[in-house]
Amino acid sequence: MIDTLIWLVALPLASALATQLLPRYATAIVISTAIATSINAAALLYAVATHGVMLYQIGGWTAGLGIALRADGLSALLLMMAAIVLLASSIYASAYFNDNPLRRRFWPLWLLLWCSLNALLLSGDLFNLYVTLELLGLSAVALASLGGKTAALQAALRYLLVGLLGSMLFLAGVTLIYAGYGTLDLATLSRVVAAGPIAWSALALMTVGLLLKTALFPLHFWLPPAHGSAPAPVSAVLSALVVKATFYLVMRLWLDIFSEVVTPQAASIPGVLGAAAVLWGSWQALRAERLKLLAAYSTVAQLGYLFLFFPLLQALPAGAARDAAMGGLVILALTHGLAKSGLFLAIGIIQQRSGHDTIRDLDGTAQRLPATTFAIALSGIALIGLPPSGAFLGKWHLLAAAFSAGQWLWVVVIMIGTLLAAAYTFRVLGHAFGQQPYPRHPVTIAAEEWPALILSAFATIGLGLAGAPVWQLLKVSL
Amino acid sequence: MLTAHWLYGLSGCLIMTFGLRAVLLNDSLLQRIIALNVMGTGVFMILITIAYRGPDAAPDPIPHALVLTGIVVAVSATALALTLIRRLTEEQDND
Amino acid sequence: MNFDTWLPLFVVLSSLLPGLVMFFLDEGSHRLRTVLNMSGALLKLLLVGVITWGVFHQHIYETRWTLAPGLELVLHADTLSVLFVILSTVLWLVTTVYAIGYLEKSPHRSRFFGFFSVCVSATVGLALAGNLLTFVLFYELLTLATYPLVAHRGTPEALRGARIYLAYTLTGGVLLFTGTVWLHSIAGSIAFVEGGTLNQLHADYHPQLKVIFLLMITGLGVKAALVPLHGWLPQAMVAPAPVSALLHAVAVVKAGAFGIIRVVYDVYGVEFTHELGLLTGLGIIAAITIIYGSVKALSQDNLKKRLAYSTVSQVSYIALGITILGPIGTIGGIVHLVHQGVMKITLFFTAGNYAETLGIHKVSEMDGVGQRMPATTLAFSIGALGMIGIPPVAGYVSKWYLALGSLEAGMAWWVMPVLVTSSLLNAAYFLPILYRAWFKQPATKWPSEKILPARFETQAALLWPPLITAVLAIAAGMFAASPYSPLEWASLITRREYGL
Amino acid sequence: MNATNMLFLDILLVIALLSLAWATLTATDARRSVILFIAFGLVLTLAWARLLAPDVALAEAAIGAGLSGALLLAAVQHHPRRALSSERQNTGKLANEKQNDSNPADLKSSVAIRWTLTLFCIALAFVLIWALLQALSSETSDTLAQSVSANLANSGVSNPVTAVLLNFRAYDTLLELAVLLTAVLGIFALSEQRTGYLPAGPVFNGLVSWLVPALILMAGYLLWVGAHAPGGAFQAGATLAAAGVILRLAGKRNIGLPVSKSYLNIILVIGSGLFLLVGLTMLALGRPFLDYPPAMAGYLILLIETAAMISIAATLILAFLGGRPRNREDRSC
Amino acid sequence: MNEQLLILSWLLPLLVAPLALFNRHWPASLAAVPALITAFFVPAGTVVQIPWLFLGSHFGLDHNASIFLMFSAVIWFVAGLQAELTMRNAPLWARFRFFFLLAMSGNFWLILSQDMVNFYLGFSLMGLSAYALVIHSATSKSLFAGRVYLIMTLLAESALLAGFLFIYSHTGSLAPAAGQLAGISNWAIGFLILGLGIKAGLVFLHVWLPLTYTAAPIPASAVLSGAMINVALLGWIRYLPVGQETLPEWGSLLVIAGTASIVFGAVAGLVQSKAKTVLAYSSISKMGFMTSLIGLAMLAPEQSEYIVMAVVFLAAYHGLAKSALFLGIGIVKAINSKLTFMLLLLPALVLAAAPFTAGSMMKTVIRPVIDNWQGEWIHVLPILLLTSSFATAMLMVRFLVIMSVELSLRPKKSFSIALPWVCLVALLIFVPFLLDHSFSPVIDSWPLAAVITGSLLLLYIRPPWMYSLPGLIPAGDLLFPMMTLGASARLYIRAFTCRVNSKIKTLICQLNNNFRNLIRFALSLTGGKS
Repeated sequence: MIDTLIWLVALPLASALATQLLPRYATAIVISTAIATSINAAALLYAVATHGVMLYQIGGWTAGLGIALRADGLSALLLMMAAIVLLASSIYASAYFNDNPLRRRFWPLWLLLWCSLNALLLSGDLFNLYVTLELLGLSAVALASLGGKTAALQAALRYLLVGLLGSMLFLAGVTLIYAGYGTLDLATLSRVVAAGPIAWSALALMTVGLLLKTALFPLHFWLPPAHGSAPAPVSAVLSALVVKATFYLVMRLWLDIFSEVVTPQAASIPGVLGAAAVLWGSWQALRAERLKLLAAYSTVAQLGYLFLFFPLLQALPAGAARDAAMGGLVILALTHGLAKSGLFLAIGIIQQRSGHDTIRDLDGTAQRLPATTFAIALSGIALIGLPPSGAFLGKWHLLAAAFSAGQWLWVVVIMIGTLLAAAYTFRVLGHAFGQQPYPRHPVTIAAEEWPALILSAFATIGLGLAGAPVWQLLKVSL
Repeated sequence: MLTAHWLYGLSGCLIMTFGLRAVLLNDSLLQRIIALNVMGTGVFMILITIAYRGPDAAPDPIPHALVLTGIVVAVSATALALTLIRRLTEEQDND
Repeated sequence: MNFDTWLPLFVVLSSLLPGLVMFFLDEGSHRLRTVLNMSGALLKLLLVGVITWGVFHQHIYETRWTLAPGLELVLHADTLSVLFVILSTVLWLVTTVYAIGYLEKSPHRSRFFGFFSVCVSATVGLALAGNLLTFVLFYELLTLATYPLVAHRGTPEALRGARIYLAYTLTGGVLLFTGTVWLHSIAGSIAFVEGGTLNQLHADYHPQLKVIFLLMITGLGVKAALVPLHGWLPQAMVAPAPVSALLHAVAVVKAGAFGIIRVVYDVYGVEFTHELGLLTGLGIIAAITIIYGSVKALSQDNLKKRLAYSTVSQVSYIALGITILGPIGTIGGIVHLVHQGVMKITLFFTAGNYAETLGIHKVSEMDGVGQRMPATTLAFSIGALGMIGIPPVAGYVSKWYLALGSLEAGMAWWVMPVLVTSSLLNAAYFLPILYRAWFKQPATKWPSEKILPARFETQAALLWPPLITAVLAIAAGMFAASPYSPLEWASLITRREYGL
Repeated sequence: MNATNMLFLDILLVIALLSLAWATLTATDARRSVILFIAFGLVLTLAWARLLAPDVALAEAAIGAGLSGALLLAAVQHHPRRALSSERQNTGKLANEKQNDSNPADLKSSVAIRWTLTLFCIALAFVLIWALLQALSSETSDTLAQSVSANLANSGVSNPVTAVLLNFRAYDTLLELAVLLTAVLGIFALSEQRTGYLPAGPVFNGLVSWLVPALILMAGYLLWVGAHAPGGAFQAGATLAAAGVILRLAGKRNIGLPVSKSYLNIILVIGSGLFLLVGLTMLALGRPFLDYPPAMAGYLILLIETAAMISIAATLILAFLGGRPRNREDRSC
Repeated sequence: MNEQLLILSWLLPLLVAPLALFNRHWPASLAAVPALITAFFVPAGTVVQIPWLFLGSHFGLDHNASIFLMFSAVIWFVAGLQAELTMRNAPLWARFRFFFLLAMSGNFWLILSQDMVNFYLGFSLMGLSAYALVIHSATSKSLFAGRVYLIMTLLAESALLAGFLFIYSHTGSLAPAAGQLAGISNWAIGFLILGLGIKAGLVFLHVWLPLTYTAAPIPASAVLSGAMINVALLGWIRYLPVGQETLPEWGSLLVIAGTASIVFGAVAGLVQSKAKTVLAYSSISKMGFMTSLIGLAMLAPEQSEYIVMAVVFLAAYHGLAKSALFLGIGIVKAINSKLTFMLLLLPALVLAAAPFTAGSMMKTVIRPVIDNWQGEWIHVLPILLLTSSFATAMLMVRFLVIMSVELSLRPKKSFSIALPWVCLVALLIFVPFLLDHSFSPVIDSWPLAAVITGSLLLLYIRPPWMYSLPGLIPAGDLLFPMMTLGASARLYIRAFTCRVNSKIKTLICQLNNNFRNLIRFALSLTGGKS
C-alpha cells in the first residue's frame, strides 16, 4: 500500500527512460503509464482518506538523514489532479502529435515532467524539493520550447532564466535553514522553526523564488509568452500543474511549516499582490488578441485568487472557519487546474483546425467545433467561478472568509475580478454563435475533444457537486 | 564561530548578491547565464562554509553532497540554456 | 433511500438529462430530439403533478446534497415552489411544442434545444431551491443557459443583445452571490423558512442586514428588470420567439421576481423587512418601474420591444405585491407570477407567429392582421386585455388583490394611483394594436409571407400553443375562486407564509 | 601552516574571489566574462580545498570551471556577436528594463530601475549576512553530521560524502541524474550537433593521443576511489567528458560515442536507469526503495556509480556538442 | 329553470356573438329573447350562486334589476331587429353584429350580476365592445369620437374598480347588502360618482357623449343612449349608500352637478345642427335630472325609497323614448314620409312629459316624493322638475325642427323596416295604461303644456333666427378647449424636457470624455500592452 508513494515517482521516471529507449512503443507506454499512475494516485487518495498521512522513508533511513516522502490530504489531492490532467493531456497529445516528428522528443520529457511533479508534491525534504524544482523547471522549459518558433524559444529562454533564478533563491533560503536549524526535513523543521531573522529571511528568499516560478504579479511577466507559445498539451500542463506545484510549496511553507512565523503584515503582502494579479491579469486577458494569451493571462489572475486566501487564513483562528477557507483555497486551485488544462486543450484544437488562435477571426472555427466550444464554455464557467463549478465553492469560501475576517477590500477585488473573468470568457464564446453550417456530428476528433471536454466538465460539474470530500481529505494534514 | 566562517560566509553572501544583481541587470543572455552560475556559486560557498568545522574537525558531509548535486544541476541548466540561446540566434538569423 | 427524497431532484433531472443528451445528438436526428423533448416535458409534468398533490396534503419532498461543510444543496418542495414549478412545467411543455414548430428548418437545433432544456431545468431548480445557496446556483445556471438562447441567431444584433444581457445578469449574479455569502457568514445556514428567520439575529447586525438586502435585491432586480436595472430586457428581444416567450413569462424575469419573494418572505420575513424599513424603498422602485415600463412601451414600434417594456412594467407588480404588507397584497403579488406568465407567453407566441408567418415585426405593419390570422390575433387580444386588467382574463385578479392589499395596508394613496395609471397606460399601448389588427384594412402585401394559409392560418405547432395559453389565461381569471386555481394556491401559500 | 598565514591566505582568496566575481559580472565583453568565470572557478577550487571540501573542489575543477567553461567558450566561439546582443526583439518587462540608447525616456527609467535593483541587492546582502551570521553563531545541533558518521559503517562506503550522495540521499542523486537526462533530452529536442572542428594538426594530435587515455584512466581512478576518498561518479564522469571534449577539439567526429542511435540512448539512460532498477529491485526484495542490503551496498553503489559516470560523461559531451547527433538517414530525429 | 334563464340572458348573446361572425343572415338579435323572457317572467328575488366563477359569482334579479332588464332588453331587441333590417348589407356588418351582441351581453350581465366583479366585468365588456360600434363607419370623425370614448370609458372603468375596491375592503363582501354600505369611505363614493358619472354624461365628464352618439350608427346610438347610459343609475342605486345614511356633501354635489347638466345639456343642445347631437345633449340633460334625484335621495334618506323608484321609472322611460327617437331618425330618413315623422313626434312628446302621454306618468311617480318631503330641500325638486321638463321640451323642439329639414331629402324605402320601431313607439304609448290602471292622462301641469304648445307653434312657423344659432358650440363642447390646453401643455413640457435633455447629454458627453482620457492616461502609465 505504502509503495504507491514511490511508484508515483518511479513509474513515470521508468517510463520516461523506456520511451527514450523504445520510441516505437512510446504511445502505448505513455498511455499505460498514465492509467497506472492515475490508479496509483487514486489509491493514494483512498489510503490517505482511510489511514491518514502516508510516510515513506527512502532507503530505510529515518527522515533527516535520509529523505522521506510524505502525502497528506493536500498533496494527495494535488497528485490526483495532476494525474487526471496528465492522463487526459496524454491521450490528447497522442492525437495532437499524431504524425509529428516531435513526438519522439516529446514523450520522455513529458513523463519526466510528470515524475518531477509527483516528486515535488510528495517530497518531505527541502533540498530534495530544490532538485525536483529544477527537474520540473528544465523539463517544462524543454517542453515549452518544442514549438520551435522564435517566439517560443524566446519565451522558453526567459522561462528558464526565471526558473533558475527562482530555484537559486529557493536554494539560498534552504541554505539559511540548514545553517540555522541543521535539518532539511520539513516535518522536523516545522517543529523547531521559530520566529527570527533566520526564519524570516529564509522564508522570504524561498518565497520570492517560488513566487517567481508561480508567476505572482508582478513576477508574472514570463508566463503569458511561455504558456502562450508552447504546444497545447504543454500549455495545459504548465498552466494547470507546474505553477500549481510551486504554489503548493508556497502554501506548504506559509500555511503549514512557517505558519507560526508569518505575521499578519507579512500575510497581507501576497494578498495585495494577489489582488493586483486578479485585476491586472483579468484586464490583460480581456485585452488579449490571441486565445492562448487570454488563457495565460487568466492563469495570472486565477493565481491571484489563490494568494488572496493568505491574509484571510492568517487572520482566521484555527477552527471550522479556517478549515472551510482552506478547503476553498484547495478546491479553487483544483478547479483552476482542471479547467485551465481543458481550456488549453480546447484552444489547441481550434488552433490546429484554423491555423491560428486570433480571437477576432474565430467565428467559423468555433461554430464548426461544437464540442470544443462547449469545453471552452465549461472551463470558462469554472474560471469565472459560476456555479456549479468548484471555483464557485472556492470563491464562496474566499468571500466568506473575507467577511468573517472583516477584510472588505478583498470582497471588491473578487467581485471585479469575477466580472472581468466573465467579460473575457464571453468575449470568446460570442464567436461560437452564428449561422455557419452545423457539423453533422457534434464531436469530430474524439481523442482530442473528449479529453478537453471531460477535464472542463470535471472542473465545472464534478468538483462543484462532488467537492465535499476535499474538506474531509484536508483534515488529514502533516 | 570561526574567522573562516566570517570571511567565507560574507563573501558567499556578497558573491550571491553580485550574481543576483547581474542577472537582473545584465543585457547579454550569455552573461546572465554566467551571472546565474556565479550566484549559485555564492550559495554553494555559504553551504560549504556552514559545513566547515575548523581545521581539525571533520566537516559536515551533507552540505558537500548538496553542493555536488547543485553543481551538476547548474551545469545541466547551463547547457540547456546555451543550446536555447544558440537555437534562438539561429532562428533570428533565419528570420 | 425513498422516492420522496429524490422526487425534487428527478423533477430537475427530467429536463436536464434530455437536454444534455441533446447536445450530442446529430443535427439531423429530428425525431429523436422531439421524442426526448416531449417525453421530458411530459414526465416532468407527471412528477410535478405528484408533488403538487403531495404538497397540498402536507407531504415533504426534500433532496439534500452536501457540497462542502456547511453548504448544502437543498431541493425542497413547498407551496411557493410548487406554484412556480407548475407554471414552468406547463409553459415549458407548450413552449417546446411551439419551439419545435418555430425552429423547424433553422440550423443549430441540437444546441438550441439542449440549452432550452437546461434553461428550464435551472428554472425548476431555483423554484425548488430550499436555501439561498441552491437558489444562487440555479440562478447563475439560468443566466448561462439563456445566454446561448439569446445569442442563438448569431447576428451582430443578437450577439450584442446577448452580451448586454450577460453583462447585466452576471453583475447581478455577482451582487446576489456576495450578499448571499455575507448573509451566510453572519447567519449561518440560510434555508428558506416560511416567515423568515433573520429577525432572531442580534440588532448589531441590522445595518449589515440592510446592506445585504440591498445587494441581493439589486442582484435579483436585474433579472426582475427593476428600473434602472432593466436595460437588458429590451435588448434581449433579438432572441427567437420561443426564447423571448420563456424569458419573459417563465424563466428569467420570473426567477428574479421569485427570488425577491423568497428573500423577503422566507429569508428576512416580511415583517422584519418592514421593520428594517426596506419594504418602502422596494415598493417605490417597483412603482417607478411599473410606470416607466408602461411609458416606454407606448413609444415602441417594434412589437417585441413593446412587449418587452410591458414585461418590465408587469413583472414589477409582483415586487409591488411583496412590498404591500399583509396577506392580500402578497396574494396579489404571488398570483401575478402565474397570471403574467400565462398572458405574456401568449403575447410572445403570437408575436412570434406574426414574425414567422408574415414577417411582421412592427406594430405599424399590423394593420388588419386580424383578418389574415384571426386565431392568433384573438389570442393576442386576450393576452393584451388581460394585461390591461379586463376580466375575465386573469390580469384583473392580480390587480384586484394588489389594490385591495394596499387598502388594507393603508398604502392605497400611492399604490392605487400607480395601478390605475399603469392600467390606463397598458390600455394605451395595447388597444391601438388591437385596433390596427382588427379594424384597419390589411396592407396589400405582408412584409414577407413565409407560411401561406392552408388548413390553418399558420403552422399548427405555432398556432395551438398561443391558443392554449390564451385559454389558460382566461380560465385562470374565470375560475379564480375554484380549488387548485392559481389564486387559491397563492392564498394557500400566503396562509402558510403568514402562519394563518 | 599557522593561523596567521592561514588568515592571510583566506583574505587573499576572498579578495581574489570577490574581485574575480565582480569582474566576471561587469565585463563588457562576453568572451572576457567567460574567461574570467573560468578563472573564478579555478580560484574557487582552492577555496573549497581550503574549507576541507575536496570532493567539491574536484567537482568544481572538473565541472564548474572546466566543463561549464568549455560550454560557455563554445557558445562564445560560435556566436560572438549574437550572444552579446541584448534581447532587443523581446517585448515585455525584461526588455523594458534594458538600456536602449535610442530612447532617452527609456534610458532614464532604465537608470532608475538599475539603481532600485542595486539598492535592493545591497539590502538583500545585508539581510543575508545578518541571518547567516545569526545562524552560524547560534549553536545548532550537529545531529545530522553525527548520524552520518554513525551510519557510515552501514552505508557500504567510507567516504561520508559518497555515502550521503549514494546512500542516505540517493534519491536526490537519482533525481539529479534525471535532471541531467532532461537537460540532454531538451538539448536534443532543440537542435542538432554543431558542425565539427577542423581536424587538428600533428602536434595537437600527439598531445591528444596521450592525454585522452590518461584522462580515461584518471576517471576510472576517481570512480574507484570515491568509495573511501574524495572522488566519485560526477568527478569521474566530468573527467571522461573532458576527454571527449579534447577529442572533439581535435576534430574527431564521433569522439568515441556510438553512432547508433539506440546505443546512444542506452548510454544516456543507463545512469538513471540502473539506479532506478536497483531501487526497484530492493522494492521487489521487500525492502524500501533504494535500501541496499548492507552487505551488497558497496558493490551496488559502485555499479550505480559506474553507470552514472557513463551517462554523465555522455551527457556532458553531448551538451558540448550542442545537440542530437547529425544523422543522414533521419535528419528529423 | 329560472336560474338557467337568468344565466342564459347574458350568456346567450356572448355565445352567439362568435357565430354571428360566420352567418350574416341568421337574426342574431334574437339572442336578447332570453333576457326579455327573464325580465317579464322570472320573479324578482331569483338568485344564482356560482362560487367557482371569478372570485365567487352571484347573480340575481331584484326589483330594480327587473325593470332595468325589461327596458334594456326591449331596447336591445328592437335596436337589434332594426339593425338587422337596415344594415344587413352594409360593409362590416358581421363585425358590427359581433360587438353589438357582446355589448348586449355585457349590459345584461351587469344588470343581472349581484357581485361587483361581475358588474365590473359586464361594465367593461359593454363599454369596450361599444367602442367598435362607435367607430363602425371608420370616418375620421368617428375614429376621433371612438378615441375619446375609449379613453373616458377606461377612466370610468378604473374609477369604478377603485370604488369597488374600497367598498370591498369596507364590507368584506363582493355582493354587499344595502345595509352593509353604510359608512363606506368617501373615496368609494367619490370613485363611484366619478366612474359612473362619466357613463352618465355628467357635466364636465360628458365630453365623449355627444361625439359618440353622433358618430355611431343609429342602432348603436339607440342602445348607447337607451340602455347603456342608464347603467350608471343602476350602479349608483346599488352601490352608493342611498337611503342608508345622510350624506349632505355628496348629495348636494350630485344635485348641483345634475342641475348643471340639465342646464348645460339644454343650452348646448339647442344650438346643435344634427339631430343625433341634439338627442345626445338631451340625454345629458335628462341624466342630469336623474342624477340630481339620486343626490336628493342622499340628502334625505327617508325619501330614498320613493326617489329610487322614481329614478328607475324615469330611466326606463327615458331609455325607451330616447332609443325610439334615435331609431326614429333612421326610419324617418329612410322612409321619408309624413307618417313616420308624425310617429317620431310621439316619443318626443313622451320624453317631454307632454300631457296625455306616458311621460306625464312621471308626475305620478314623483308626487309621493313631493308629498312626503320634509326638509330644507323641499323647493328644489319642483324647480328641478320644471327646469328639466322645460329643457327637454326645448330640445325636442329643436330635434324636430332639424328632422323636419331632413325630411324631404331622402329616397323612399319599404315601410317594412319600420316595423320594430313602430312597435316600440306603440309600447311607449300604451304600456303605462297596461301597467298602471290609475293612470289618467290629464293635464296637470299647465305651464308645461303652454310651453309645449308654444313650441309646436314655433316648429310650424320656423322663424329664421332659429337657423343662425347652430355651430356656436361644437359637439363635444368642452373637449376642444381642453385639448388645446393639453396640446399647449404638451408642447411646453416637450420644450422643457428637450432643454433638460440636451443639458444632460452634454454633461454625459463631458463625463465620457473625461473617463476616456482617464483610461488613456492609466494605460500610458502601465506602458501599454505587455
